[in-house]
Amino acid sequence: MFVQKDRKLGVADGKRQYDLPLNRDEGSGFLILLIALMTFLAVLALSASFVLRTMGDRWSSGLENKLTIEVPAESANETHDGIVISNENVKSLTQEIAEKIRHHPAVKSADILSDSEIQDLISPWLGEDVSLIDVPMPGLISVQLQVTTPETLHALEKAARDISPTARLDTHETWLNDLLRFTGAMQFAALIITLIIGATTFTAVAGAIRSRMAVHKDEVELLHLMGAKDDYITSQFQRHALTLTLQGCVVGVLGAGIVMVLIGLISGDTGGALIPDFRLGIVHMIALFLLPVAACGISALTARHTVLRVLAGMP
Amino acid sequence: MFVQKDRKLGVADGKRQYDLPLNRDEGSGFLILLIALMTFLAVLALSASFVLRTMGDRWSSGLENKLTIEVPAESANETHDGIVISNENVKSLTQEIAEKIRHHPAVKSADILSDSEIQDLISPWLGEDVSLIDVPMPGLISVQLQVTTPETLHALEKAARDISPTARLDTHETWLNDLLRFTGAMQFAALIITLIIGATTFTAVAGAIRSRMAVHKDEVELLHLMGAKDDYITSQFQRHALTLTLQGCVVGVLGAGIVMVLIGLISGDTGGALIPDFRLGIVHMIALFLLPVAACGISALTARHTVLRVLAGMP
Amino acid sequence: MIKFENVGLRYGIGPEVLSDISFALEPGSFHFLTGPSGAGKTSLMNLIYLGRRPTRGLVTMFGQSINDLDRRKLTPIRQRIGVVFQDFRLMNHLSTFDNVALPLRILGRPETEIQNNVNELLEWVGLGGKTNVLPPTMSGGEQQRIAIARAVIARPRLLLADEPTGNLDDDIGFRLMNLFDQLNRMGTTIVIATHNQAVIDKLGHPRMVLEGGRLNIESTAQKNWIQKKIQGVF
Amino acid sequence: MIKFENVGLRYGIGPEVLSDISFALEPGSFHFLTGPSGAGKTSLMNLIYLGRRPTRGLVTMFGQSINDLDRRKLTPIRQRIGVVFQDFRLMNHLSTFDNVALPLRILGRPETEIQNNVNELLEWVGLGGKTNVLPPTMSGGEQQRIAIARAVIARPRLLLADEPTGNLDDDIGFRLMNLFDQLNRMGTTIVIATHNQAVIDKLGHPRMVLEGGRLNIESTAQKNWIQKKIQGVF
Ligand SMILES: Nc1ncnc2c1ncn2[C@@H]1O[C@H](COP(=O)(O)OP(=O)(O)OP(=O)(O)O)[C@@H](O)[C@H]1O
Ligand SMILES: Nc1ncnc2c1ncn2[C@@H]1O[C@H](COP(=O)(O)OP(=O)(O)OP(=O)(O)O)[C@@H](O)[C@H]1O
Ligand SMILES: [Mg+2]
Ligand SMILES: [Mg+2]
Repeated sequence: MFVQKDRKLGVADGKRQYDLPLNRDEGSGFLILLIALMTFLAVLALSASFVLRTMGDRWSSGLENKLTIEVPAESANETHDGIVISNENVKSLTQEIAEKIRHHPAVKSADILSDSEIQDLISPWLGEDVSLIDVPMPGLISVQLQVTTPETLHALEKAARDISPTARLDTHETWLNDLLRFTGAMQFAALIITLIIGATTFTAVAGAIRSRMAVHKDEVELLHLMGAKDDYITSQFQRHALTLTLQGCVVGVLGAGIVMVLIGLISGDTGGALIPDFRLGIVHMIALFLLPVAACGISALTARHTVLRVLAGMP
Repeated sequence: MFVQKDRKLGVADGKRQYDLPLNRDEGSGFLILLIALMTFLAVLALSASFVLRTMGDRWSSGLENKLTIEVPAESANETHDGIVISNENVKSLTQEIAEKIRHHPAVKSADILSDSEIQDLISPWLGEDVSLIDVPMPGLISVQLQVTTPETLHALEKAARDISPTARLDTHETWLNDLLRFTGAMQFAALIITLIIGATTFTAVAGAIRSRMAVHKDEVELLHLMGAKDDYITSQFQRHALTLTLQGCVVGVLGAGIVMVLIGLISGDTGGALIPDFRLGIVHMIALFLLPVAACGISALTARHTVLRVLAGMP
Repeated sequence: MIKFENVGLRYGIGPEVLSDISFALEPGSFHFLTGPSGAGKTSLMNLIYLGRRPTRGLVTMFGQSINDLDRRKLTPIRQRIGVVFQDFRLMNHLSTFDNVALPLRILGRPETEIQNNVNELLEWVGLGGKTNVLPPTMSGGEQQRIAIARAVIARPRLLLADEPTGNLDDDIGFRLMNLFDQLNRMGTTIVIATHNQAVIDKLGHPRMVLEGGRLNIESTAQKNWIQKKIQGVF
Repeated sequence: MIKFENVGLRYGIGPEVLSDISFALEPGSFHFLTGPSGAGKTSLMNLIYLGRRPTRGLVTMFGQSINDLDRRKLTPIRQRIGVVFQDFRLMNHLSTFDNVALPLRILGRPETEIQNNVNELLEWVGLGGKTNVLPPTMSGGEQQRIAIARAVIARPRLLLADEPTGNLDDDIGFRLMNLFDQLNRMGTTIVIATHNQAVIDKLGHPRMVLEGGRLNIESTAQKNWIQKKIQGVF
């Protein structure tokens, strides 16, 4: 898979790398492949998680910060069927809620809809010809917010309910909540997958080093018996693990980059505000680049630790 | 990781399994882990791809098949700024389009909106007080379709443009197109990932068997020189590969099942029609269960083939 | 039984390690194979037990010319040959018992027969108390005895032993040579490569001497004079 | 220089392989270690080259008691010992040259010095034409000679050789024994485990005999009578 450098000893050029045939082990290419795949998936999963978060943020904030408070013409207070409240009563309750809400810091404006406006809204359901005076009319307040946050929504709902217990908030966007929930679940899954991948890579490297230690136990023991210092042996394994991980990471990151560009090409020209491009912020970029660096560091340390522990067991 | 059965020979109970120490190789647990992870990811990716397809289908078909055709009051034909067309002209063009469209097989109904209906739609932008006669009014046709397909939309658009070149289709659902495009990209990514995973597993098993062959080359050669038939040797590797893959697959499928249930719990009670549950059809279930079966079959065959090829190289 | 005609062997692109080797082994014969270190003794054995095909020349085994025999047809021939390798080649993960039982298992013999034969033989070579021990925890001489037991357990029609007493003291060494002699009397053809002059002298079988890639067979008569002289000393 | 006092060794929960071993090796001495197969020769060597710690007893090496010495402190002691293992333990992926050069590299010697010394020694043991060959493609005797060359290349103060001539013909065997003798005259303490009676008789150094886990040292005087008798024969 990779060009194997000639590590043959006996050439007096000081380039001696290994006394142990680590780089000739059959499993090396395989481990590189595994690390590449893990890095590939981790980068994709992490990116997906970032993109999902950005998407969720934009969806919940970027859409028009509008909502409607409805004060129904029925009060559910006393009986099951509810008591019809007089139109005047509804109007005064509505007025009261609007007054109260206007002072909330997140509220830009809160306008009570006039009867004709309400009729416009209702006519599709009731028909043009029904006279407004004949039916119990709900009160409607059109609210414009600075930003939509769950806290604001809760505060507004509570304020409205304090005055009219049957008051309802309508964000026009229940489907958005569904979507946000879905995005959240996906984000969670992506993070879990990243973690699992990280743990697996760690285990894989530790396992590979341990297995190489086992395969070359006789040779390591021989070096030890000849008076080689622990460092002399450890550094060979360490360098080996580092090389493998580095190769794997480079391949993995490159692969992930290509796939991300591909996905970007396929979905990128949507142009809509709803789906953000697969463009990541600088912070995310740094996080993604720290991934391989961390992987290399961890695997070098893992190798060192594993080998030292085996050496400590030798007399 | 797994309880290792006692394969010790010399017990005359006919349970002899291996002459080669395959099951004691350090790499076994590691390979099982890898296969488990691959299966886990493959099942998740495949499920995600199924769910995304279902979601996309439901989104594009399940929403109300409504659209509006707008015949603007300006014609962009002659000059840059456009010429204002008289209201009567607009009305006749609109009438013409509606007539033509009604005969399209996918169209259920096509109603021309009355002036007052248009005023209801426009009033939020222009204000209640503006007299309709003062402004140039566009013609609007509300169309109800049997099903929304890109072909139908194109056909309708063409029909409208033939009559009024500036006519515009408004599906109310441009964001949905964005979403569908996004889902398509995700689905594509999921399939690519599944394929990559499959290829990796195949490579991994082949690599592992080849590496075991290399590690045990002397022992295999010894058996061969003692007069062991090729089958005697091959079957040991084959059984070994099968066992490993089976263990890995069981762990992977179980893991994936747990994660899917978890995701279901987190996102499942959305109840909305927009996001379908993470429930899969029977066909998908079968596809998902064929995955490990195929994996086992492939790895047994890979092992057999790999070993036979090495044996053929012996005199 | 075994006939080599103008056989030559080279490894890769190296020089010919063996050239123009011609000899025939009669059934029931017993030969020592000697020659300086690196002369090609192990290489010649390799050719006889079909571990390698010769680079040139004709090889006939048990009446079959193996030069253009199919791979699969070699298997039954191999099953009739027992080999003691110079470096033992024991299976390190199998117990002494299982190592020795291996040839019988490959032949598909019933487990009760295996049990009896193996235990008896292990007792005979002085490893009766070590049936369940793994080779890496045994001394050099003990490992060599396992290798010898494994080679003879299936009563091969041809036995090749490469330096089988290099790690053994004279007592146990002669004891094993007697085992070979006994097998030989029961009809097994035997070739033993060894540097051990004492053993060669004592048994007095004809010697095949490898030198510079060529093979000479010295008759027994030639050796008898020296042998007598030595025996007269003690 | 090396002193064992009431040393005992057992492997795992097995019986004591060595019990109450007490001896002292003077600097510049030369001993043969003999005993039947499985007597514990390799095990005793293992204790001397610090491949194992004894189960009981006191071991003093180069004036230091190693019983409660820190692991790291053993490294310089090990660097002063050369070992020829019974099973060679060559690095199969390294060329003959690199195998022999290994002890010098561990000591961090300059590459030019390594180049000269190794080539000279390889010439001497008859492997001059095989410097770039890998051990698995060499004959048993050639491998043994690499093992011997590796053990002596760094001029150790103590040399242990376990059956170093088991795969060698008498010519090259005596030649290597002469090498050991030469080293001994330059001050190296030597212990050689061997079954080869001819070698022991010819060199006539005192024998340490292991039998039933106990050690007896036979003086040279005792052997002289037999030796003279044999020499008189030829
Ligand atoms: N696999 C191989 N590839 C290349 N050369 C080889 C191989 N095996 C042996 N040789 C070379 O062939 C020659 C003969 O080797 P062989 O092992 O047959 O000698 P031998 O007579 O058995 O010696 P010894 O008594 O030392 O065991 C040697 O020079 C050796 O280096
Ligand atoms: N690692 C080990 N674990 C358990 N037992 C061992 C181990 N090494 C050696 N023994 C046992 O200790 C005893 C002495 O073995 P050792 O190798 O020291 O004998 P030796 O004198 O060198 O014999 P030989 O001449 O055959 O090489 C033997 O019975 C052997 O089975
Ligand atoms: Mg040989
Ligand atoms: Mg020994």
